[in-house]
Amino acid sequence: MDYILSLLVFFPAVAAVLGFIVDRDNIKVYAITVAAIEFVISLILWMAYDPTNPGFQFTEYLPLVPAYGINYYLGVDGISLFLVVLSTFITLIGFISLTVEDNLKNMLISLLFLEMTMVGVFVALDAVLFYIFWELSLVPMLYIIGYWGSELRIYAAIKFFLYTFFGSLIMLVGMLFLAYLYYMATGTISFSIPDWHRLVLPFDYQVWLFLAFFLGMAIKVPMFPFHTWLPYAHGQAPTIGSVILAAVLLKMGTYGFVRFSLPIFPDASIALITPIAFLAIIMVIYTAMVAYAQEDMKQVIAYSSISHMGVIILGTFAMNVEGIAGSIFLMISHGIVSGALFMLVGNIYDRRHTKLLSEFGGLAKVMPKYATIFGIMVMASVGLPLTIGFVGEFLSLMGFYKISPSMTFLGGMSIILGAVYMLRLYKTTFFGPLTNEKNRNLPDLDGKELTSLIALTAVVIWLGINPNPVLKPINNSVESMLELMEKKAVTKEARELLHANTVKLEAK
Amino acid sequence: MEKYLYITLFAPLVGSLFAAMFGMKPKKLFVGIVASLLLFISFISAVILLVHVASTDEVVKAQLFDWITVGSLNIPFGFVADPVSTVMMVTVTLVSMLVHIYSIGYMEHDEGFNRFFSYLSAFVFSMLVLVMSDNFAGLFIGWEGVGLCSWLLIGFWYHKPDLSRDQNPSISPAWAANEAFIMNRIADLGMLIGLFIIYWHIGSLQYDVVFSHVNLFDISIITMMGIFLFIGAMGKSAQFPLHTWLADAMEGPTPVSALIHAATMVTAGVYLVVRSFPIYSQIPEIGLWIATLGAFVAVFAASMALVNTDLKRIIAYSTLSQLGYMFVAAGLGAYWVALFHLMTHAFFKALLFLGAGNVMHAMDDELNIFKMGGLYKVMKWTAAMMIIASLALAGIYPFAGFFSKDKILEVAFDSHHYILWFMLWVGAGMTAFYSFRLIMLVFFGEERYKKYGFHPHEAPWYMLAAMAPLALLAIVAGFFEHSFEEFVTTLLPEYHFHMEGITKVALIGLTTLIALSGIGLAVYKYSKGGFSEKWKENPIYKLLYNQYYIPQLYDKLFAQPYRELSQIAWKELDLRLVDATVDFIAGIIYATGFKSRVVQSGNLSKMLRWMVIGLLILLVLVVLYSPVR
Amino acid sequence: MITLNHYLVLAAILFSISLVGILRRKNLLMLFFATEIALNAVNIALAAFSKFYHDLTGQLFAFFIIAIAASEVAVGLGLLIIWYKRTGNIDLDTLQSMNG
Amino acid sequence: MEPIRVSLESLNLVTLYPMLIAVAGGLTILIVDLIKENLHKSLYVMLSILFLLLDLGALIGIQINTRGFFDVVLVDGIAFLSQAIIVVASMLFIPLALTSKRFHEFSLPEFFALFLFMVAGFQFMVASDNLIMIFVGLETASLSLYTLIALHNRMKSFEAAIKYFTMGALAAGFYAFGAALLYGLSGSVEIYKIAEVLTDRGFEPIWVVLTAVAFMIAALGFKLSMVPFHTWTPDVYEGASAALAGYMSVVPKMAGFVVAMRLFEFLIHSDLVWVRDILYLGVVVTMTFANIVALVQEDVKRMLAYSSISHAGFVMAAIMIGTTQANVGLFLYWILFLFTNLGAFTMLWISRHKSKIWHDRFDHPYEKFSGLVQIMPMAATIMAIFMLSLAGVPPFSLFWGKLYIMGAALNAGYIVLAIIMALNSAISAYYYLKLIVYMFMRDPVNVDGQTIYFKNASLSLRTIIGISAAFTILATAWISPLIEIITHYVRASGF
Repeated sequence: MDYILSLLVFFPAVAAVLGFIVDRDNIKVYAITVAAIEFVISLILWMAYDPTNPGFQFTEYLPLVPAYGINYYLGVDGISLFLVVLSTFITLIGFISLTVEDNLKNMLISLLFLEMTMVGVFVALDAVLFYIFWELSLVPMLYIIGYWGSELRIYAAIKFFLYTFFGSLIMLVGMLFLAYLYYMATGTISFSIPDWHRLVLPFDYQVWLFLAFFLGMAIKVPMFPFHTWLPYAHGQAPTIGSVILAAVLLKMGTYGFVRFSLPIFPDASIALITPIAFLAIIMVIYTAMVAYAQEDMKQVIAYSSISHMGVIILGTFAMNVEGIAGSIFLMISHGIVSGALFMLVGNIYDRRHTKLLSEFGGLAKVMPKYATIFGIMVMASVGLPLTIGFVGEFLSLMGFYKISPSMTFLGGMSIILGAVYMLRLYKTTFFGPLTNEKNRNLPDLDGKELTSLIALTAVVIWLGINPNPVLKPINNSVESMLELMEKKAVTKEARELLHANTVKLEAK
Repeated sequence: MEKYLYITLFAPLVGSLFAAMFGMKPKKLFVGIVASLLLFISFISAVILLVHVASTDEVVKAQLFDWITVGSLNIPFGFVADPVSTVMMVTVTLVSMLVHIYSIGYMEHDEGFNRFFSYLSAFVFSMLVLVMSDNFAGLFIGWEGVGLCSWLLIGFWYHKPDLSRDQNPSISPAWAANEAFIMNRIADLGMLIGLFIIYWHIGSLQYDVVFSHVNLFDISIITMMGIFLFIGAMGKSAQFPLHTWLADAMEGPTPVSALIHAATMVTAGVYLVVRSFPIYSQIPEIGLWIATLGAFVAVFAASMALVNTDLKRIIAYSTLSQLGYMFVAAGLGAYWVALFHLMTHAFFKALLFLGAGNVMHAMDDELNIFKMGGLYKVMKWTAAMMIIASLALAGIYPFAGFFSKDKILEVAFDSHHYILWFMLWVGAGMTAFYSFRLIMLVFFGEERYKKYGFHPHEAPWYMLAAMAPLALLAIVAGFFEHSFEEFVTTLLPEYHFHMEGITKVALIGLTTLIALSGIGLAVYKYSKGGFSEKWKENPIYKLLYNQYYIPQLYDKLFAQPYRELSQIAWKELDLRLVDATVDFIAGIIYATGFKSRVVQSGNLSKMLRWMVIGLLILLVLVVLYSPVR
Repeated sequence: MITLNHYLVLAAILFSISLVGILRRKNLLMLFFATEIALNAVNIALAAFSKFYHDLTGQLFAFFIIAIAASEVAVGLGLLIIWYKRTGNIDLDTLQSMNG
Repeated sequence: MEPIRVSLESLNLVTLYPMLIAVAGGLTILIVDLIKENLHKSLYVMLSILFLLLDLGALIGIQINTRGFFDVVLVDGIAFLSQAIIVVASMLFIPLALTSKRFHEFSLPEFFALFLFMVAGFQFMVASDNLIMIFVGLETASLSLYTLIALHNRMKSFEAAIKYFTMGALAAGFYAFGAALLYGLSGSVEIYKIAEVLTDRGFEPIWVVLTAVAFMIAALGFKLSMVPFHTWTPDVYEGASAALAGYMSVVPKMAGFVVAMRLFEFLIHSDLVWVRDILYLGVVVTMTFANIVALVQEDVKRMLAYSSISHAGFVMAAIMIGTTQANVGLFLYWILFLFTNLGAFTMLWISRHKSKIWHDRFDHPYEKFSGLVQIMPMAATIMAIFMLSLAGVPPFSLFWGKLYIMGAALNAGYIVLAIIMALNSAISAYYYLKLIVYMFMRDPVNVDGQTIYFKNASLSLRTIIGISAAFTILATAWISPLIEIITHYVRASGF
């Protein structure tokens, strides 16, 4: 049990290396088995996790470069736990629904490496370790987009890599400087995140460092105006690529905000709430409009996920338990829903080899099962209550309402505009008469696709009706984080905001 | 008693899921029967609850488990059966049960038979969640749930193509469905904000907590709560300016219109206002505003109904205007009256719609009332029941409408809002006129359908049987006024009339007079072949006929600009500006690379020159940039 | 009376001459000569300094430079000859098969 | 005049042994060749490796901070480190002679003799703070190097040699002039004495001092290929054999860095701001310019040439920063760079093909590598890893170097510099990716790959690749001990 995290991180990597030996025809079985085992391990982690303890659990510590304060330091708390589970889950589902034939072996091996990096990012408690996984995750993705993608794949892949790489290098500078400041403050250099959480910084330093980190995170999220790599990456990537990209990789950015920005630079985060919320609102409204304008199913969903990320950002910067816990929950729900949507688009793409909306119409008659599941996912994505989508959106917006009602109203536009583009997508694809002869006798979902999609649907409904098992651990960790922030906040405004940021009966 | 609570609530869900299992299979009769049976069970237990609550003034509460628990927010799946909700439950389950039975016949030949029942039962479930929940969040669940089901049911015949507005005023079922959903979403945002306000000030969304603390707050805050909650109500109850979807929603199968868009869902807004009376009774000016809007809608919708030729749309508009009446009552603080009218209206309006359904069947889905006429001969029962319903709607003694609707007018007059009263009074006249215009054109006069080659027939007995109870209720419901009043006023505030008998009688007289004259006019005119054609040239007629051009206006004002804007946002901003900038920077760097290659000319003497130049630069710097100590 | 400065000036002048030669000359041989001049300029300077300081290190350095210059010439001429054998001329502008 | 007695103890020849061994090795090889004609190259290779081993042994025998041979030779920490690096690098290089294809330079004993002399030269260069000694060592090394390049025996390599030689001669002139000026200013050629004198005199006359420094910067700038003294680098790398190019990208620069450290150390720490600013400028220009030009190269080797220029610039920053951490970073970075870059160049060397089937000018155009992963996945993966490491993608070796030097920059307050470094790494990622893109995301242009790719491979080359790859991939494990060792030595010599 003590080494479960290392196991979780390195099991896929080892399996990937061994995978080179496995015979081409059986590689898929192998990969699915590995992913399943990995998923089970993560479930065990969840079971063993003690929700009452808000701190880091299953920590592992091993000096790596003691001279420079870099350690192999793993741990998981309520904030990261479910992102880990999400990563393993989505990977498994992705494998099951995989339809790639060409060069499958390389793809699966790189995907397994990718899984390692994904899990690694969420369990790393040492900044450098975090950075290592963070950057390493680009490489398999680069390969996946660049090799299995469609026409513009290489452009998309390089754009994705360079853009994110650039951002994270700036973040790295920030990390190094932060470590130096820690050295100045304590006399010992350290990159371990919990140490940094305890570090109290003067306001101006906070702002600069916050911006350095912000660049790295914002490009990953991606926040407007750094988002333009995403449509290409999604548009060109193969289904599995988009699924994992949307479901997990984007979450790294938002996770970074929660893990680094808020607790390490509380004052800066609070001082910068307004501009960031402004960006987030642009994301919500502007990208929703762009999504509405798309002619390609996949692009609609790509842009929609930017729009949802906007809500996540709002929730994160609500600076209260409701908002932050909501945003974390929304990360998970968006991961599952967008992943499912991309898979669905992938299914139709496998059948027709096009994603253009104009090609479709009236599919509901031909593929009722497909239409049903797609409908459920659409509803989850527009945040209908009792689906997973609602809880996070509701809480995020509710949390941010405390900060600024007017901005919440603008951010809340997402529930209207989201419905607008999603229903348009659904209507043009499934409703109306069956015009295109090519669609006349498309086969409905087959067993393989159904298994993966039904699993996702089940989660969507289950967590929509009973989100508490997930919310409780998140809630505790977030609460303790907020306490910490309030304790270490240096500016008066910040302390007041954090203090006043809960419900009070204000009698007249 | 919780047991009954859960039975009432979950029986429809079971029915829905059961039907869903056969959703993609060909029609199975038993699916419909099972669903109806389950609804019957649910109805029975609802009645039991009603009796229980009525007899022992205790409120039945039940909590399933916690839904969302974060920070200081705790939302349980909690349900309550108090006078208000029990009344709603009974109404909802009763009407739905009848509609279910009716649908077995109505949807007979539709391949979506099983699907239809799963949607319909799902709707009932959501509606019950809406009315039974003991907190605002739960209400919101039901609120969105009914929205979803109405989306599904309006778009039930999704395969129909989009037509232009003049071919089909509500472009297509799918279109209408989306319109309804999105319009409701707009309102829901308002409602969500309302919930946020409540939460951040009171720290809970439980009715009892909220209502017990609400009076602690500064009036402005309560006003905000009231306004935003009412915005939500406007969406569901299709109040102006969010009303256009209701008429278009008539694209759905008629039973749906009967159940969702007449009897139950659209009244959810009224229910919300009634339910949160502790908030609204604190802020009478908002109440007045609501009442005014209601009165306006009452007349506005009725006026559109006057000229419309579409069987179902006429009834839809009348629903709209009746909702207006209810809001007047609710707004003026006569909550129980609003609730009462809600109930009676549910009965006779559902009846009216189901009758319309029979007619449509008879005329194989023809809706233009000018192609009908003289149907009385072939479908006496339907005709009879529709007449009853219309009389009730028009508010003629002793039909249910008389008691509930006249009460509303009395309230308006009694609270000295004479203008409102007058509007409602006019509205009553219009109501009487258009309902009997409809009756006349459909059932009496020359048999125009013959030239269109229709062969109408009476509906099967069980469909009529399903309508019978409603007809009965449309007649007698009014007489329960007093028992109803004292029952619901155990929770709701009473409304004290303080005007002496004579004015009361006078009012009733006036109302009945205008109603009768409306009926008279309709009967007189249309027995004589109706108004002359030149009316159609009249601008007012055009205006009314085109619903005041509001749908077109919305198209021009919102839909098209949004479409164009988003095109610009994508093509111009995102691709041309944001993305281009990124590529531009990269391009610059790359281009610089090409430029810089000249340094590497490969010519040795040039290379040497570079070295010397480098040295010279250094030496120059020695001179120019003298060291700063 | 000739002072240290005169020597230094001379050295500077020689060095500049060599630089000019390096810049202007297109003939490989001349280039080598130019570099030699540069080194000799340095030698003069060094000799002068060592006289000035009454310290032999400078002259030592000068001797080393002479030796190195000699070996440079050896290597340089070797390369030059090969090049001449292959191409038949020793014009600088012929060596630009590699660029960019 | 009475005779001067020199006691051998005072000479302390131990300090001289490493170089002497190398020279002796060179001579031995020549003699062996005299005794018996046309021996196989493997013999020479093994002999050289043996002598280099002895060299290393002798080096380890010396205790730190001892002067010897009339105090001309100084073996302090950095001298020790750099010599070790030089010798090890040479040992890694020599086996590259055992190619499966025949390149005639390797059959000549002179090649190996010259090589060993060169090593000795570099060792002299680093193991002394005496301007004369440095100059001698530098020239010894350079002259042998010119010849080695020329020995590759094709027009390109002659051109390269001549270019290198001519510019080298000019650089030598600069060095000599600078040295003369310093001597003139201080009356001494020992750097530490010069430092003392100048510091006492408060660097007056200031402009003369700066002129001297300017000349020195120019001279060393040539060795370290700093812009604009870098122009020889790409051409020479292109002309030389890939193996030698790899060697050149590492060892001479190492020597250059050490000299630069010795020479500029006291200037940086003096209040003579000029030097620091000029170096700052040079560093930034070098990094950026080289990166930008590298973007547009069509030939992998040339690209690597530019990339190594920019890496050199990156490391020069360490000297400019001048803190202990920075100097440690310098050595750390260079050791990591040694393995990665040697690996990369060896990959080129392996894939070297005598006839120009790919491109009329280049041996290693990008097209050559397209679709490599489908023909030989292992090789492609390794090459990709080298590229990623050069780009500074964690956890591969160079990431740690960058991390450490950027950290040093920040700790010394050079925040802007650190950001510039970051940006440069981002830019450089593009051209490294380009190769990866070709290898992984394109289809092979040539069908019967096996026959064309890696004609040149042989056991020894593979071994070298293996070693470098292992070192690059598992860098994370070495970093900590490496840093400790380096820090110990750098501290010992007070840098």
